[in-house]
Amino acid sequence: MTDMNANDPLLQEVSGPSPSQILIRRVVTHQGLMFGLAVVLLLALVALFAPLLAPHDPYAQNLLARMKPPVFLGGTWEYPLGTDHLGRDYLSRLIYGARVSLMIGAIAALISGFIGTALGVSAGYFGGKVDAAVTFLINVRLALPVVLVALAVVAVMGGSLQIVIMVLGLLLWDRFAVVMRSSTLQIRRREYVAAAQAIGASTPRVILSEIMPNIVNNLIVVVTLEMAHAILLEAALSFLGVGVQPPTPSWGLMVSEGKKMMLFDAWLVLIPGAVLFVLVLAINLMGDGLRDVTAPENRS
Amino acid sequence: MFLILWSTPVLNFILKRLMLAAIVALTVSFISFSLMFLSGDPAAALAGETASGEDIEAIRALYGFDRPMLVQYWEWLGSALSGDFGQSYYFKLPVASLIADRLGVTMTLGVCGISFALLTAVPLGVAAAIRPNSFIDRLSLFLSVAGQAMPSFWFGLILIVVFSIKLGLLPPSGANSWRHFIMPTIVLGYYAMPAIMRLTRAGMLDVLSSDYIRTARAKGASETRVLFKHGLRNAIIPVVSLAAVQMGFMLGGSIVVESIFALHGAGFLAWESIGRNDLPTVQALILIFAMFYIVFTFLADVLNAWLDPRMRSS
Amino acid sequence: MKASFLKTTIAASALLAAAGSAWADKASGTLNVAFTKELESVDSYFNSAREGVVLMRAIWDGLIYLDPVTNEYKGNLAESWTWVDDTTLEFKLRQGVKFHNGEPFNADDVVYTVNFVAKEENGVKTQRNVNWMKSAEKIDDYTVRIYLKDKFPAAIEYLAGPVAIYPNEYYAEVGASGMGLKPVGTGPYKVTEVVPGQHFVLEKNENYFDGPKGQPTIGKIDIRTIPDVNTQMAELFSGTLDLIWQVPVDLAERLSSMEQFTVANESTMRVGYLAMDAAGRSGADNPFTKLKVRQAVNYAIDRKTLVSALLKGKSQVIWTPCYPSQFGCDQNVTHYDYNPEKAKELLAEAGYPDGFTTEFYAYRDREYAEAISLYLNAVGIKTDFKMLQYSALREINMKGEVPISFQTWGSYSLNDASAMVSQYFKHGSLDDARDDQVLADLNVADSATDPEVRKEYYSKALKRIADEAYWAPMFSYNTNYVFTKEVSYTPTADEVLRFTTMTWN
Amino acid sequence: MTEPLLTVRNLKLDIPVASGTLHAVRGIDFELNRGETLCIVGESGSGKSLTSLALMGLLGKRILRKADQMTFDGTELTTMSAKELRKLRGGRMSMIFQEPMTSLNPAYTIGDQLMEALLLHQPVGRAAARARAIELLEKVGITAAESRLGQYPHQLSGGLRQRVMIAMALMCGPELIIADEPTTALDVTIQAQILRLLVDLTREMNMAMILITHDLGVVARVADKVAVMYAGELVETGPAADIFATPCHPYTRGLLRCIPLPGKTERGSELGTIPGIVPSLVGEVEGCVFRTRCDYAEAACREAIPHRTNGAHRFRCIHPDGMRHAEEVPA
Repeated sequence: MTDMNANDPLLQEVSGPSPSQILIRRVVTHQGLMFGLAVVLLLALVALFAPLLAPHDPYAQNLLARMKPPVFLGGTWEYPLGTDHLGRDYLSRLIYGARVSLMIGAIAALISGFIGTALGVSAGYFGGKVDAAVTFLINVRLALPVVLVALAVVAVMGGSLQIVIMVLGLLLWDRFAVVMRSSTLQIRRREYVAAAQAIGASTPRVILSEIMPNIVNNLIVVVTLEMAHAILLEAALSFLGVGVQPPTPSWGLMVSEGKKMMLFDAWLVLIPGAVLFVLVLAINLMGDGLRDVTAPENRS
Repeated sequence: MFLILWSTPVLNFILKRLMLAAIVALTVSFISFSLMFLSGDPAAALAGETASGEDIEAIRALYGFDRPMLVQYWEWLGSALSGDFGQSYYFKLPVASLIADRLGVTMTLGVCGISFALLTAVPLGVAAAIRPNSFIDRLSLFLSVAGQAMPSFWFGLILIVVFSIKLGLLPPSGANSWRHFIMPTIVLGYYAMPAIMRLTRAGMLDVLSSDYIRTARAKGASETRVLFKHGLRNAIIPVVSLAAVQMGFMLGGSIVVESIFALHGAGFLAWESIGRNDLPTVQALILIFAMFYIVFTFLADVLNAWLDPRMRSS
Repeated sequence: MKASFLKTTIAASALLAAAGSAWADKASGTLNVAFTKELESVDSYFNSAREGVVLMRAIWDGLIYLDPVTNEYKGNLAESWTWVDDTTLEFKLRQGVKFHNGEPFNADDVVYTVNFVAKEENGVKTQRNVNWMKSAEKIDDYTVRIYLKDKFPAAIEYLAGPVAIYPNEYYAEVGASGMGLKPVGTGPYKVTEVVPGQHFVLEKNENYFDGPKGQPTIGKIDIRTIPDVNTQMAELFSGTLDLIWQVPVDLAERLSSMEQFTVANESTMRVGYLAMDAAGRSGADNPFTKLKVRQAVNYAIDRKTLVSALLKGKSQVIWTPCYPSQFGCDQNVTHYDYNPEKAKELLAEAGYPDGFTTEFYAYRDREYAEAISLYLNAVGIKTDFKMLQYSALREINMKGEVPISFQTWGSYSLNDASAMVSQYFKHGSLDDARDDQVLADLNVADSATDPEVRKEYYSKALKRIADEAYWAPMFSYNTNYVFTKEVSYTPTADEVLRFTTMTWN
Repeated sequence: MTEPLLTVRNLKLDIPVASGTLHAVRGIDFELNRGETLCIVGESGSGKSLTSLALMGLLGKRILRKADQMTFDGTELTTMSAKELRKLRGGRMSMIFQEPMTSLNPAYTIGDQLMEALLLHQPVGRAAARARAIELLEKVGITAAESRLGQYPHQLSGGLRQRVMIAMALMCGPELIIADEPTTALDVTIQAQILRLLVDLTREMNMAMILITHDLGVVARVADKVAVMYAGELVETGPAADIFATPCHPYTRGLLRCIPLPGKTERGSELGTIPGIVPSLVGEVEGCVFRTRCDYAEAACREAIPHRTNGAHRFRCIHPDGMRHAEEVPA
């Protein structure tokens, strides 16, 4: 029988790809994820090398060269995207704006990720009163109107980069807490966690070496989505005039500054808004894509 | 059906939920009070421009700004509970009446916004779930991904440029007629739409692959009956909760929309009051917006208990 | 798109406006006007905004009227006045005038109003406007005396400005908040609707007396609060607004090329300046307590370019804490011409070779404020930019927490230097210099009856302020008025919209 | 005899997958008379459930169904319009599923769901539907039937729910009932009760039944006919008595060895298992699919396999008696 089966076409089954090969194939065939990754990487590089890429000093004002049109509206290559209301190079401000957006998004997501993960994991792991307390905190946090509280705090404390980052970081941890709590709840019931506890591993050890590795996928997904959220909120705050303060180039602020001339020079508003839209879109696509490829069963 | 709702377990559930809501509200009120407390006291402003340091001290003592924060909070809470949020520093009018005057616009906007979101998101989500990967599925996916990334202030400005300036179809600002609410509704509704649509689609996909849908088909029920009576009825339950949460978020987020379209609602008042350092107004608004969220999620939970028989008896 | 994009935008808007203007309410006689700012109260004694001045002039009358063209004082509610002595003025009142609610105007109204506003505890917002009056006394039904606290030669100017006469019976009954919700005056327009934060409706006062303001012609004026200039523009294009003002210059320039609008530019008395905490109220180690730092700030700013490239219109460079046309505003003071190198040197000499960081406050014209802060940055003064609403900034200003701020002052359109320099340098809570010598000079100038003495002492004070560089005065403002071709209006240099002189074409 | 109630000829089900086409069911034939019970047996994944769903027209859209003939009481099912098929479903043929826990809609009461089955097909009032629901609930052995009508599925145990499902399938008095492993998800103690109920009811109401199971013990007790399914093919079909007496296909014999028979299997002796690997059905499948696990496989097994018939008893094997003689226990 064994030799009979040796080259039976019925058994010439495709030998399946390895799990990592499957993952890579999922990643590269996921259009949204690839697009998102590409755009985010590109903008991250732009932010990183801003001083090399920017044709002008983004802070240098030239009142005699105010609101020059971009090159595709009849401007010159001296200012490829034109100049703003103080005669500063729009392209350079846009490039430096990527720094502000990405930095705010990343640091705020890290801070909120840290808070939310700590709360969520302890709620999920310890359960009982800890869980009840964390759930209560999440409820309180969700009840606070984010935009309004952020506006009020920034208005009281003054709008600097650090304060905006801190406020966003302290406000956006709710989704981390919710997701990490439910992920931890699922993992905690697995045998290997019980096994680790049984052999006497300390609680921090169990959390760090048994729980965290298994929920890190979800964590990464939430980090990206919250980063997008933070970037949008910063832009909205800056647009309302209480976010990042001038002369720091922020895309939200640029939209707000261009708004005055919107009816005549729509590009002043369109360009920074479009870049903001594309960045947030890319980060979201990346987050959705990561969720799809790491946990296909959760695909929505 | 309502008789079942008022059975003992449901009543217990509602009571527990009410308790939680009350404690959350109390905590929020404390946070909003202390946030504003940090910004210092307004004695100097009240004293007027010719006042001396002693005058300011006198006013501070008169208004009680020199007392410990907890004492002031307690007093503020007491009057807030009876609907008295103090006087606006800017308008010299009772904050409560100031807010009451403007809440109508915000509520109208919120109701229009959530209706718009539901009326677009639910049909799109259902259609997408019925035919995954079809054109309509891709369209709704695109709309939701774009919606999540769209800065609402930018979206609003673009709508103004296109519909008010270029096409001249809609008034760019104000709140005098239903036409004034069209663009704000779209901007605010579009903010809530993606999440609702995704949840509807996911829920519907989940439900449609469930065994009881197969049972319904095996009974010989028509496709419409299967989709709506058996499918949507179950898929909509989590959407109700989400819509309530989104409604709470939307009211809090109406600041941006109201400022773009110059709608004189509570959100706009909040923005202006923040700039004017009008603390009593800001405190009251934070609390009121939080209360909206708390009340909406509470109502959603009760509604859920009514819609979902499993919650009703467990 | 490409180059034609801009043109199509304008063309499209123009087309629209042409179509839209058909909607204008000319037939029903309603003129639609936009205000940017929401007034805290319509009661003119309880707001300090330009919009409040506009409403005050339309709804109420003062005893005296200043003709904005001839700069001549004319009798308004008073027919004539005489100085009884240095601190007593006597007025003969106009007879037969009625308030909008039918209450007849007489000496009681004047006495009541003056006695009410002169009392500090009644909390009139800008004390300077009224605190020179001690009290008023009725001689007979149409004769009134006003007693001054001290000699105050600018009294006539003030009486022609912010001192509006209120109906005594009505005001006693409803108070400031009632007046704010349903204002009653003698003016050419009466208020028929107030929706706070949204709009005011004014209607022509058919029984307006034949005073120097002239008879109103436009029947109804609907003033809406529209904070966003874009929205104002959009409404102008779509025909739902007929007149907007305080239009940013860039927009005004574009609008002036469109043939359905009239753009009028007029200078105003509003002066933009940097106030610095020379007295060290925000901290004794504050760099601005050092003269060289303040001088550096003055040298760091390119006023000429600010005026020519940013403000444009009829703006001019200003060196004094008053507007040149104001009485006593001597222009012969130290000028700090743009010299960033000198600024850096002065900073180094003051002990800041690498500059320093300071909070920089502003409340309006973010664009100007930003440009100014960039000039400061360029010489090494790094700014932590803070934009607040006026009332909020004023509040922390009074607490003495502001090291440097970009401020403006419009002098309530009073053509006398005291309206600005005496407002800020007499050790009030807004005085950041607290210079005793300046105070002494101003006290003399404010109360002297001899115009030459006044001039001399204002000049002394202004020179010292410039030498000490307490402020960095920079420029005067201009205002752009944009209205449709259906409206005819000639703006005046005092930044007051006069509805009475507007007519339909 | 009259015409069979159900005739299936050459039914094929194909599922497109990433690496090609999965031929899940490949050309099966069987027929069923009124009142008869047909048991389809086979391992998990052999295509039993798909076959039953194909009969009901409940396959997912991705699965392609082809058949030379598939008639119910003389009507061709494959060419029927969706509307006609709906009339049949739940009316003249109904189905009971494997998962009682999830097969009832959580949002509606038992009564609503039972009555719906009748109201969809017959022009009766709600009162009549209600009476019928109570009658059937009592028939499936549910006490206090009337009060159960107002209950929701989550308030019932699994056994009760399966009884409700049976009652629901019977609401219109169907001629054919398809039960897809109706007891697998239940407790062992309840399995027998439910099965007995089902068999009694089909006898009593003279219904034909297709019972899908992998439990040959059950088959032995209830089947009139047996169809043995392996990897998408019916390898042996015939009257129950013949199959149990003379199992011809090596796979059938393999299955039979897996069940302990009272009296025949000695205590402590090992139950049989069928070693080997189940082949992939993706791509063209030639020859006997069981050859990879068959003790008697030869090179010829890769060629076409003859159908062998002995009256109503049919099987497919290159060996004339399926090598039955090799396993005969010498007497």
